[in-house]
Formats: sequence, C-alpha cells, structure tokens
Amino acid sequence: MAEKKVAKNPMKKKKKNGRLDILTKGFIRENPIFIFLLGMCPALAVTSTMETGLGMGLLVILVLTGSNVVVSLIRNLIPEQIQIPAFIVVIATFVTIVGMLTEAYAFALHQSLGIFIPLIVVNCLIMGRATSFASKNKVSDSAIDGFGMALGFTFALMLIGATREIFASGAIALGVYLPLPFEISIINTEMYLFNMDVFAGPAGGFIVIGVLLALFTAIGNYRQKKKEAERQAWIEQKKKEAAERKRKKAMESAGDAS
Amino acid sequence: MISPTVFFVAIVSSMLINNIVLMRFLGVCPFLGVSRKTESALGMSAAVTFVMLVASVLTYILYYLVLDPFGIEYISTIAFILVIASLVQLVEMFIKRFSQKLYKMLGIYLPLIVTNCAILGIVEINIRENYAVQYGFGAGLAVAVTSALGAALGFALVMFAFSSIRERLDAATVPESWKGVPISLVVAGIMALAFLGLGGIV
Amino acid sequence: MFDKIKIAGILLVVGMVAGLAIVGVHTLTEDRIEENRLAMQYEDYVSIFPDMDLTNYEEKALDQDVLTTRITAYDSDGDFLGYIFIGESASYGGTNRVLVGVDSDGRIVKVILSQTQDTANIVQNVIDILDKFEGQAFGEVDYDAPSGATQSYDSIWRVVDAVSLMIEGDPTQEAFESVFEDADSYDVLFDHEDLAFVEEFNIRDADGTILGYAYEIDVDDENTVFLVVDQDDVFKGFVPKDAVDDETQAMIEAYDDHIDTPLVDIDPDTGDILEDAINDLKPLVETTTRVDYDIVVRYKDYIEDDEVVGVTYIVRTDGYNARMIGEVTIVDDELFSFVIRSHNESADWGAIIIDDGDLQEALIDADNPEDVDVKEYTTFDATSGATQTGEAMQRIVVAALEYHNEEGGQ
Amino acid sequence: MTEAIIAIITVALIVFIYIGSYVLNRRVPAPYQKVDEATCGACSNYACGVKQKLSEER
Repeated sequence: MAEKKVAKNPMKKKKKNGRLDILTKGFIRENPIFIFLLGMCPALAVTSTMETGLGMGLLVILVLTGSNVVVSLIRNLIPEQIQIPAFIVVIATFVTIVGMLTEAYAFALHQSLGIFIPLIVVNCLIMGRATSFASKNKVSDSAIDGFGMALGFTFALMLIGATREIFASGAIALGVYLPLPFEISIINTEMYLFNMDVFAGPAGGFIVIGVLLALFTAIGNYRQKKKEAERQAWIEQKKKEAAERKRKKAMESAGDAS
Repeated sequence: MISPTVFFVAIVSSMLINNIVLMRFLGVCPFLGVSRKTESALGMSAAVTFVMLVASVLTYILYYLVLDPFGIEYISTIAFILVIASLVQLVEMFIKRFSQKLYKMLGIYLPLIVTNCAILGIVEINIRENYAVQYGFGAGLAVAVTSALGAALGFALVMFAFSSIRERLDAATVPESWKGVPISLVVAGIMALAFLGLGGIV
Repeated sequence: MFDKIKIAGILLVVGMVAGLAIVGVHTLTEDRIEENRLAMQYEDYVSIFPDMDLTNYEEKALDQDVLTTRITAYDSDGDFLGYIFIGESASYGGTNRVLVGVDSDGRIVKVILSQTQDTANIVQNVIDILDKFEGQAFGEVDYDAPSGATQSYDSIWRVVDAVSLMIEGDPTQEAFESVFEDADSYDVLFDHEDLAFVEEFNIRDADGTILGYAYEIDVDDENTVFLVVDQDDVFKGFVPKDAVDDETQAMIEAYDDHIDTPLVDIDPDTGDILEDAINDLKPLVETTTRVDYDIVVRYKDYIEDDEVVGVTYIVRTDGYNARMIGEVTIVDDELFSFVIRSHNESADWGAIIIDDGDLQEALIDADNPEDVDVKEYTTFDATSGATQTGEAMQRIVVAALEYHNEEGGQ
Repeated sequence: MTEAIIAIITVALIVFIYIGSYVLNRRVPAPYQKVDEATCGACSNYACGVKQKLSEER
C-alpha cells in the first residue's frame, strides 16, 4: 500500500531565516500604512505623484535606519525613566539633519515636500520602531528592522502615489523632483481627455487610500479564510486518522481476545 | 495698523478653505483614531485647541526673539517639537495636580498630542507665513494666534462632523473588507470634495 | 541624589551632542543650500528671459509698497533685454511672490507666481489665466479674473498694477520731472478748500531734500495743471498733467515770461483760473513757513505791531483710514482753535467724534492736551476705529504745540 | 563660531527643559479613572500613559 501523503500542519510556523524575516516583514505582513495605519499624514499629503512618495520614503529610510541604530547604541546608557524623551531628541536631531541634507542635495524634493519634512518627527512609525524594537535589540538587527520597515513604508507611498498620478495625469514621471540625471515617464497612457484632477487633490488621496486599504483587507481576509479552511481540513484528517487508529486498535484487541 | 479683515480672513481661510485635516492633511491620525465617538472627538478637539494656541505663542516668541536674531533658524524643527512636547508635559502635570475634572476630560488626549502633526504643522506654517515681517512683531503674533485658532476650530468642526458620520456608519451594512477605516477614508474623501467648494469664499 | 545628578548630566550630554551634530551638518550644507536658493530664483528669471546672462544683471531694491526688487536683465552680448519686477502681495493663504517680466518695448513678457501658500486647486485656476498677460502692453492691459479665486488673483493683479505704474510712469511725477530734473518722489501735503487749487504737493529729490511745491488746478474736468514753485517760492511755471487741449496749453504759455520771477512779483491780468490760483497762493506764500510735510507746516502768522502774536500750524497725521489734516492756531502761546480740515474716516465711527466737536473743545481747554483721555469721547466704540481717530486728533494738537514751543513762535 | 555655540547651547537647554518636564510629569500620579479598554487598545500611541498603566495592571 502506497504511503498516503500526510498533510502539513498549517498551524506549525514555518522556520524562518531571522534576519531576512526582519527585513521583509514590513512589506505586506506588517506594512506600517496598510496594516498599522501609522504615518497617514504623509501618506496622504506627499503622494500626489509617485516620485514625491518615493522621495518621502527615502527620507524616512534615512531617518528610521539612523535613529534605530543610535537608539540601539545608547539603549543601555540612558536610564529607563528618560528613555522616551531621549528617543524623541534623537529622532528630532536626525530629522533636522536629513532636512538640511535634502535642501542641499535634492532641492526640488525639499520644495515639494515642504513642511512634511520637519513633520517626519511626529511620524508614529519612527517612534514606534524605536520603542518597540530598537530599544530591545542588537544594533545590526535594529538597523535591518528600521531599513525594512521604512522600505515597506516607501512601497506603500509609491503604490498610493502611482495610483493617484496615473488617474490624475495619465502618466507616471520620474526625475522631476529627485536629483536623477534623467527625466522620463515610465508609463504614459496618452489619455489626456480622461485625466481626473481630483485624484491629485486631497479628496483623491483619501479615496485612493481607502480603496487600497479595502483591497489589502480583502486579500488578508481571503488568506485567513484559506488558512482556516486548511486548518479545518487538517483537523478533519487528524480526526479521521485517530478514528482509524482507534478502530484498528479495537479490532486488534478484539482479535487478541478471540 | 492692520485692519480687522486680516483677522477675519485668517480665521475663515485656516478654518474652512485650508482646513487643517481635509486640505492640509495634518492631524489625520487623531482624525481616524479618536473619531469613533462624538464625545471623544470633542475632547480631543478641546485639547488640540488649547495646546495649539499656547504652542503658537511660545514658538513664535522663541523664533523671533532667539532663533531669528542669532541666525540659527535651522534648529527650529528640533526646537519646536521639544517646546511642544515639554508644553504638553507641563500642562498634563498641572491638570493632574489641580483639576481632576479637567484631567478626566482631557487626560487621555494630552499625551496623544505630542505625536499629532497638526500642532507642529500649524506652528511651522505660522513661521513660514512671515507674519512678523508683514505686520510687525506684536500684530504678527496676533495674526498667528488667530490663524491657529481658526485651524483648531476647523479641526473641531471636521472631527465633530466626521464622528457623527461614523456613528451612523457603524450601524450601516458595509461589505466585510470595507468595514472600519477603509469606508471612513472614502467618506473623508467625499467630505474633502465638499470642502473644495468652499474655496470660492475668498 | 547622585541619581539625579547623573540624569541631569546625561540630559546635558544628549542635548550637546544633538546640538553639535546639527551645527556640524549645518556648516557643511550651508553654502550649498544658499546656492540652491539662488538657483531657484535664477530658474524664474530664465523662464522669463531665456537668453538672460545670469552672471551679469543688476538688482535694485525698490522702496515701494508692493514691488520689492527690480532686476535689469542683459543677454550674453551685454544687450539690454528688459526688467524683471519682483513684488510681494498678501492673499488669504499668506504672501504671494509675483515676478513680472517687461521687455524693452514695455510689453509684459511673462507673469510668474513663484511662491504661494494658497490652496493648490485655486492656484491652478489663477495660473491658467496668467498666460493672458503675455505680450500685452502696459496701459491697455486686459484681463479676465477667474471665478472663485478672487483673493489670489487680486494679489497678482496688485503687483502687475504697480509695475504698470512704474513703467507707464505716474503723470504727476512726470510733470514734476519736466520742471525739476532731479525730482524723484512727491507727497501730498494737504487739501485746500475754497481756493482755486485743490491739493498741495511737495517735490523731493532722491535724497529726500525738498525741491519745490506744486498746486493742482483743475481747469475743467479733463484738463489738470500744476502750478510749480521752488523752495524759495520762485515761480517755475504751469505744467500740464497728462495731455491738455490747445486752449489750456495757450493759457499755460501766456505765463512763460514770468518763469523764474518770485511769485509775489507776478501780477497777471488774464482773468482765467490760473490767475485766480496765483492770487490765491500769494498770501499763503507770504505767510507760510514749511517745516516738514509729516509734522508741521507753519501756515500763517498774525502780526500786531511788528510782532508775531499768533501762528497757524497745519499738521498731518494718519487717522484710522487715511491721512487726516488739522489746523491748529496758537495765540500768545496758547491753543486758540483746532479744526480738522480734511479726513477720510468712516461715517459711522470716526466721523462722529470729528463732527461732534467735544474732543476738539476738550483738547483746547486742557492744560496739557496729552493728558486728555480720548476714550471718554469715544464711549460708543471703545475698541476700534473711533479711538484711533481720536488719538490722531490728539497727536495733531500735541505736535503743533511741541513745534511751537521748540521754535518759540519765531 | 559664536553662532554655533549659541545654537548648541539653545538645543541643550531645550532638551534639558523637555526631559526635565517629562520626569516631573511622570512623578505626579494620575488620578484613577476608568478607561474604555476597547477604544484604548485601538490607539497606537506610544507615549500614552494610560496604556502603559493598563498593561502593567494586566
């Protein structure tokens, strides 16, 4: 009798490569915007084009990685009771520095992001990572965590920005705000008659994020249902196997008795 | 002497036309987070109004008496956020000590305000507007505080309206994946469209 | 205790390190940021004059309400391209910075809204319409205001208007320049009533020194003429404001012979309004000592037995709405009368106290007009306009007395 | 140079004031109040004292 393929236990977690997991979890599973709703203000304000979203993302990558490293470095030097304010000082310093660097080396981006550069200070994502991860982990892990989370944030901003830009202008441009040596449109539908300016404006921002969130929730729900169904199937099978074993045992014991 | 219309325009434009939440995208986190009940929306608005007014006065004075004369405007970001943060700490402390009633009303919302980009945003905008250059130090301060008041009123207005809508939304039948934040965001988008029409006032 | 000191120490170290890091990065990036800001300005300039030579241009600060700077642009051969005027004007969102390019023919090259805090979609409405300015000559600028963007558009229009005035020239200023080559600016001194001329001006050179005075005469609805005298009241001729018809021109030319004679020596016999003006001005010239336009004009001396017993001062100040002119007469070093000769206060507020007359009386009766509490006379409105009107009136009396005491009535 | 020193001193001073006020605030006990745990759980604010207290109680 050929051995029956045994279903894997879906409840048993797959063994994961620790560092890789820290890096990639921010993309979908723990995406700061779509899952945790952190940093909604910049997600609405600077995503009228994909490139400004990307630019904001890059700044957040710099700030979050930097602040995570410093927070992790000083986590044992700072007394417990003043940890949170000390972290705020670290973050504010990083934001000020990154703001100055942007103004010096990416002036167009600095102009288009406006007050949202200083407002990175109050982005809950950064403080959240500092308190919940960097203050408890090694420097290298904290750096990877900050980088990965900010990458997920950037990905979300770019997705929102791309959606809004394509609806608003029918094309996606690159090289306008960032100091790139070229200026191209990645996608150009040439459908100028169908441009909807409202997507570049505030109303479009809210609606696009709302729709994308619903999409992500739907995918999450679908996955969960699938997982649930798998789990149910596995339980059914286990039950069946157990019943089989029981029956066999009973038959064996009956055979012994006879 | 500046005419009273300046104040009127400052209030109307920062409350309705450049509404802090729907047009400037500041304070979206509390807008989504604390707007589930009308009561908490109003509590949050009261706390924001108070802190915003005091913070605009303090940062304006700090900027024009210390940072600007010494040519060290570049530290304004860190200076402002720390001033706001310490302001919130002090206010919370005083409320805890002297008024239990007030603490019950505002206590939960005060710590939330530090990470509320509305305060830091309005403070930054006020400085960028160069009111002191336009109207002189004293009158500029008055205009800055007036527009901060307008912004706070605009925040309260939108919070109140939005929380009322959300209370209804909770009772409505919404598709599974749209429940909660997604449908609220779309509603906020429609509200923003409505506010777009107010641009014609001025 | 040691714990507290440790915390305080750590705080200071954290603060110092943060400050050091920020200052360090600032010194590194400072120059580049400055360069970028300049480059942003240049971008605007180049979009107006693509051939402009950025290494060779002149920048002049303008002393004007709306316009702040005038840039003279040259191309790489050094040929004159035109001017760029930079103006700042208030809108609802904040200050709008507007650039207006003017070519050598006096036509608008381009109008740019380079900085604004207004809402994006409103700004877009305005920007769409800015193209219409292109190629228009000043003097006949035609525009359609976009709907729903009134304040934003008005702020831009104010700048274009100011540029227009500067390019087209102000007819009054040009008239004065035809008499005094160095004429650079002028002020309206005060309005005259019941005389052949209506307004009095002083004419200044670039340093602010007074060159002379002018009196505006409305010959009829369309023809306006200035009677100009120099600092020593020597007649400098009649000059037309704008173009005048032949009849008026002939009237003016009849006086050409009298140019450079002291006004008091002219005894015309033409029987027209210009003669009336000269006759009206003569007594004023004889008795008027001009001090400075903003403060006091000594107007008339009352002489008894070769001794000055009374003096009338004309004082100008800013009321709530606009200029307010008062006439203060001092006899024997005491306030004798105080009349407001012209004002522009609103009928509901400021004008009420002026017409009422109680404050004037109180100011005259008071031993020290400075001590009069203006608020008592403006009880109907304790906060705004009226109080300021009252304070302006008080300022006039105080200024006249002060001047009188300093100069000893001489 | 003096400008840089003033900048550093200003930053250090503000940091001192801020952290000082934070420590002072933490020492003042909050009056007891009943919190709606469901609403509180939905909020993701790190600095919320109520939330910390709740988790400690648990």
